Amino acid sequence: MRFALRRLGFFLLTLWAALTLNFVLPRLMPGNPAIAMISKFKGGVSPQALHTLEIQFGVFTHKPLLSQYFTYLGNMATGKYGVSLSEYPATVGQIIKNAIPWTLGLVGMTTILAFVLGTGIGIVGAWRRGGTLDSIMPPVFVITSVIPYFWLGLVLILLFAVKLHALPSFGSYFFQATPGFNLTFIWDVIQHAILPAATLLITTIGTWILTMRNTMITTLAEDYVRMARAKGLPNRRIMLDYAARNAILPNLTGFAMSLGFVLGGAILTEFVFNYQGVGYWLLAAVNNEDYPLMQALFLLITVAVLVAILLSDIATAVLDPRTRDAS
Amino acid sequence: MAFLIPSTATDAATPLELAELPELDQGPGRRQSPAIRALRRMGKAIRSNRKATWGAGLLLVFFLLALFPGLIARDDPSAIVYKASLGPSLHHLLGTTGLGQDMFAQIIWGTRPVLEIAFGVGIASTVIAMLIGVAAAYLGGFWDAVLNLLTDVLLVIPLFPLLIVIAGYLHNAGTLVMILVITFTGWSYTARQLRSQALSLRKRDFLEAARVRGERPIYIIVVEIIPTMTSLIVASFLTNALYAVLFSTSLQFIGLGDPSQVSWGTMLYNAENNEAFQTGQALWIIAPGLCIVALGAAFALLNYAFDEIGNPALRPIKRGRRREQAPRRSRVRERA
Amino acid sequence: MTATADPLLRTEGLSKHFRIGNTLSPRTLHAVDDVSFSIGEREIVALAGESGSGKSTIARLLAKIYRPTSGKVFFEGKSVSSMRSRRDRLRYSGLAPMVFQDPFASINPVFRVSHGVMRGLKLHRPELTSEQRLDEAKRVFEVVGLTPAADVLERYPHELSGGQRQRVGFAQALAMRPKLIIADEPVSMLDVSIRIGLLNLMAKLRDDEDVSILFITHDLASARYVADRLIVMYAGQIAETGPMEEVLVNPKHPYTQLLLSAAPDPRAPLGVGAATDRGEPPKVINPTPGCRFRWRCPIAIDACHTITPQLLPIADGHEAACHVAQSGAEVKAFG
Amino acid sequence: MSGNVLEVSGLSVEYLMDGGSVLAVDNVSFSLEPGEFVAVVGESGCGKSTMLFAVAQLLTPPAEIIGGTVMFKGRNLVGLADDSLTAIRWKDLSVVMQSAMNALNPVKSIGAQFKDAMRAHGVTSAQEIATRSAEVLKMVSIDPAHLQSYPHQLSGGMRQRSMIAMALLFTPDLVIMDEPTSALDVVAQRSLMVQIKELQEQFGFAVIFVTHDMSLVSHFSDRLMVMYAGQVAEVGPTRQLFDAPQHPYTAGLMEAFPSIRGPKLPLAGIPGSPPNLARRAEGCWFAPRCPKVFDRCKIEPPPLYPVQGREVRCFLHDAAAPVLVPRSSEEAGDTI
Repeated sequence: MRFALRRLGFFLLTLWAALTLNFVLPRLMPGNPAIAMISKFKGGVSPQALHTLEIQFGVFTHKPLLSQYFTYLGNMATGKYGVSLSEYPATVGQIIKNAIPWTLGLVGMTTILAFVLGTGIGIVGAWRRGGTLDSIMPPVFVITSVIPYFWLGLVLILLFAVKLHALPSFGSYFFQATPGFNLTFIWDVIQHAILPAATLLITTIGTWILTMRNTMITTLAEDYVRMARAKGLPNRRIMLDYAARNAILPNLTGFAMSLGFVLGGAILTEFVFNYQGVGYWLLAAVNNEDYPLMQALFLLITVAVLVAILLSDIATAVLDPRTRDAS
Repeated sequence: MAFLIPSTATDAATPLELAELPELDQGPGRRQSPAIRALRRMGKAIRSNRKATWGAGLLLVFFLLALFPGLIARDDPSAIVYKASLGPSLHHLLGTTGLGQDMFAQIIWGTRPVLEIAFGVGIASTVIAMLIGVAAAYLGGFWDAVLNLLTDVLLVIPLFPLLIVIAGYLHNAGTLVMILVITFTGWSYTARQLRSQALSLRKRDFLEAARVRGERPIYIIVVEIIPTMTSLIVASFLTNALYAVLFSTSLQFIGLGDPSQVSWGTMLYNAENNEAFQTGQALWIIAPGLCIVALGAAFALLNYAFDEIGNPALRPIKRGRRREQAPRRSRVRERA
Repeated sequence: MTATADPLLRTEGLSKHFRIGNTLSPRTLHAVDDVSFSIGEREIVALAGESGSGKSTIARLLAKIYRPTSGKVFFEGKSVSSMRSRRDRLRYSGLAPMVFQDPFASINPVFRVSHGVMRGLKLHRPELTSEQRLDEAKRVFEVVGLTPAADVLERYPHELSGGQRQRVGFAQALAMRPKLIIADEPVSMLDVSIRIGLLNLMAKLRDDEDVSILFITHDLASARYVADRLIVMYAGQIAETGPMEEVLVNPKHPYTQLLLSAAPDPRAPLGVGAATDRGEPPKVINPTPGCRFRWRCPIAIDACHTITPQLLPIADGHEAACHVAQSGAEVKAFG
Repeated sequence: MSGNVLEVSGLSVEYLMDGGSVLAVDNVSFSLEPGEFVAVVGESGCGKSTMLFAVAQLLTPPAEIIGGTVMFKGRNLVGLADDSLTAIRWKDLSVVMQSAMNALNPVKSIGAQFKDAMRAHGVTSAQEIATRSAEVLKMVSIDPAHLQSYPHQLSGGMRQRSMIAMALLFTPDLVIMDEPTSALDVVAQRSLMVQIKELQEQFGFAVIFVTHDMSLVSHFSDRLMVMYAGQVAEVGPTRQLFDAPQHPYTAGLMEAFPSIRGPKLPLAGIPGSPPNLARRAEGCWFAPRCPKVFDRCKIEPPPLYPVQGREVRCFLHDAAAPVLVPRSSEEAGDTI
């Protein structure tokens, strides 16, 4: 209980820090960039929306900084993220709502797949210590884990789209297709997802494999694993119930913590493939100087990471009686 | 751009059997200062570990390229003086860009800014991480709580999106701005590691012994604690440098870098904008990308190798080394 | 007692409580509670007890690593906690240095073993020139049996065995010209074949160098071998104290009897079945009055559950904190 | 003897290290009768634990059996296929380790770990498992309610006792114990020893008990095996060894225990430190520390000589050679 309260406090604090960064950053930058933005969009946006923006970014207003800050926090808390400037009159909320399913589908599924698959390969590799898999794993996956996402995306496009014409490389579905719940459309979506998913999978899986392999090797040297062998337990049980179950505990937290990195990669991948998810819109907003959209997306990503950490906390508590007792 | 998490860096486990054995020959180093001894050990370790040798070799090559680019590539990398989109030839080892610059010259000259950022971020982040991590661990109590909370919050806020946001406000980030921004956002991960090692050191009796002896806190931190953390400090540098290479090139690629600067990331940005694939200019994308991978691999291999050196259990096992000598070999080695 | 007759070190109602738990449910761990004892000149006093009995906390209180929750420590009649200036504190830490338990953790692995001795000399005897410091370092290394001293000084900790490292610990202490060495379980992590050597060294330091030693140990046999007096601790309090042989031959506190009956002794006749006590020393959290040994004590009377026994003299110099013993009845709980 | 439950002969174990190999167990032979209690004593690094794990076929790389046989109830365990070994493990031969904190799986309850062991050997009925689990816990005087407890919820003594309970799930013929009491305080240590002895008398299993503390087993073991530098230094009936040690090392160990009763004698201990096994010895491993060393000890490694129902690795007992020492060998036992 106490543990849960402390975690909640931490989440609120982090969220507040992210919000405050959003508020402070544009005001800190040399020659407040919001001024340029607002003058750029002056003609195309309703005066009312413009006024909200002025408060949000602290330009053309004589309110003291602190009251600007509280107005801003209030707006954020009540879901008033403002309008998107580049996609006007669409609101920021609408754009996000359209983008989330695509990112959740592509990035969420791929990330979980990479974690599960990578962890599994790591377990087996460490278990078969000295085998072929174990000996080729480290150098290969050290290198795959430093390949820039966007570059791998480009190379896959070159191979499978430009050279082989095997797969589409643009968008989340064929632009003339009508979205709907039918086989043709679903097949289309899957085809479009293959290359970006492969990009994310290849670049992230190495980390999970190596991390799991290394903790697993450390765990395999533990007395309780030796004890399990002495008890004559079946190998599968020793590997999963005694070694892997203990080895995975530190990695669960590691997984949630590094989700920020993974999402960074997802942004680039969506950008390269023009896959219209959260990351794509974030970069579009940055390039169009659409700061309200950019800020809201940054917040969204922060919340996503926090939720992931929360889930990993719960998973750890389920798997580890010691954390349960500590709370 | 996924990250290698050195899971065992902080507490290297020694298998039971090893702990029971007396240490093997420790080699020379009796009459040297701790720093030289540490360097010698590191040199020896690099030579003995194949991953480390590769990493160090690659890094050395890039280092030389960055120091003396003019000796290798005589062309001015940004001068638009050639016909656009030439294929590789003796004159243009990698051909020319779609704008008419010599690609080989761009690759060679592009090494320097990446390395500057890598080393700048690596050193600056490590120094910050060391100060904050060790201070938190040594001071304990209130200050530890505050510094630790700061570290954790920064750790959880997604770094790359934050970088994009900051760079988006800044426009055209040059080398120095890149170093500052990446350092500001990125020191927290290694600070956490350094703190946890310093915390485990704090419980070690030799620090208590120094305190009982009457040493001042600053002496204890600088002379007694920091030298014992050398390997983690090196690991921290490597992690931060790697992260700087990947993040700075990514920012440049999406157009948030300084477009007038010749670097691998801006090459990729230009290539993408000029639809290099469609115009048959695959090299324009492949060459700088491979360089990023190679430089990143250099840091990552070194980092992984140091992890292996610190924790012998992770090292590759050479199978069947004794097969011919010991016919009555036990089957225990082949568990699984 | 006049000021001149002050013992070397004296504690008065020394207590150390640690706050555990949190603001919602604050709890206090009583590691050391109301402990008073003294150490004379040229005397080895053994402080014995099981893990968690508070004996290491006392060492850290005396070495000023912890600050006492209440109570005082007097060194040569002067209160240690009132030493505020750096000079006074340095002086005290030189007169009462500490030797740690773990020989593998108590020397910084990065430096040669001369580092600690030389730093100690530089801090505590600044009048020496660097050659004199080296000569002094050689001298103390010779005294503790690390020969050839010039060679051993140049080595790194990993090149020495556990026993040798522990001797380095004593050399570091000795270099400061101490009057009292606080030795926290100095032999418990050493191999048996080496322990005796260190015990003999401690006796030698007392006899030849006029140093007193507070010898903290869980092993009564080692305590008996070198110590002049014995203090037995249980759950943060002194259970019994007195001259070594007197306490061992004639233990008055049930806990001392339990410890004695449990100590393995190959030369004793077979005693299987004697110590069938299955209890374990408690963690003292928010204690209520009463004897802390009462739950394990087979002879506990009603008073033991309500009144904390005071440490009172039973015989000459022999004190025990036990209601039964103090009532004059014969205590025969274990063994 | 064919009635022996265990016969170890010529067992050798090597560690493969970077700098070469270390012979941690060197040609060790001994046997155990049913119900016998054999104690193995030695200092840290003498190979006693490694020997124990070699007998139980539990070594992991870099340790490896390079020779010898371990005949358990007439079958050689060395090189035995995994499934045959699995059938023997725990049912006939169980293990108790040094630190129960590390040897019990921290994420499973005590009961679940008991269940795993029983199910692995074909006991599937939940009723039977529950009954037997409660039964063995009661045998070591722990409330069966603790089957639901996790290891960290138990005290050190209770953890250690529940490990012993687990070892007795099937009433094996041999229980191998690696310093099961060394993490405990004297009182708990004593009560655990008494309990082990009681259970052994009740169920008649044989015990190999490894410890660094000779005095601990003096009243409990039938035979004592003293190891030094991976070799057997002396082996024989416990009482005889204590009363009249024949090997200078055994005699030195006796000299190293101060007594809690009787006259206070000045003791000498053994000078020097245990050897580094990585540096091969020419002659006898103990020669550098031996008070009775003579020329032959430095050149030739001594074999085991039979001496009055014991075996002693010392040239002093070479009946064929003239005794070259200044003092007679009987003097070794004088001080007792």
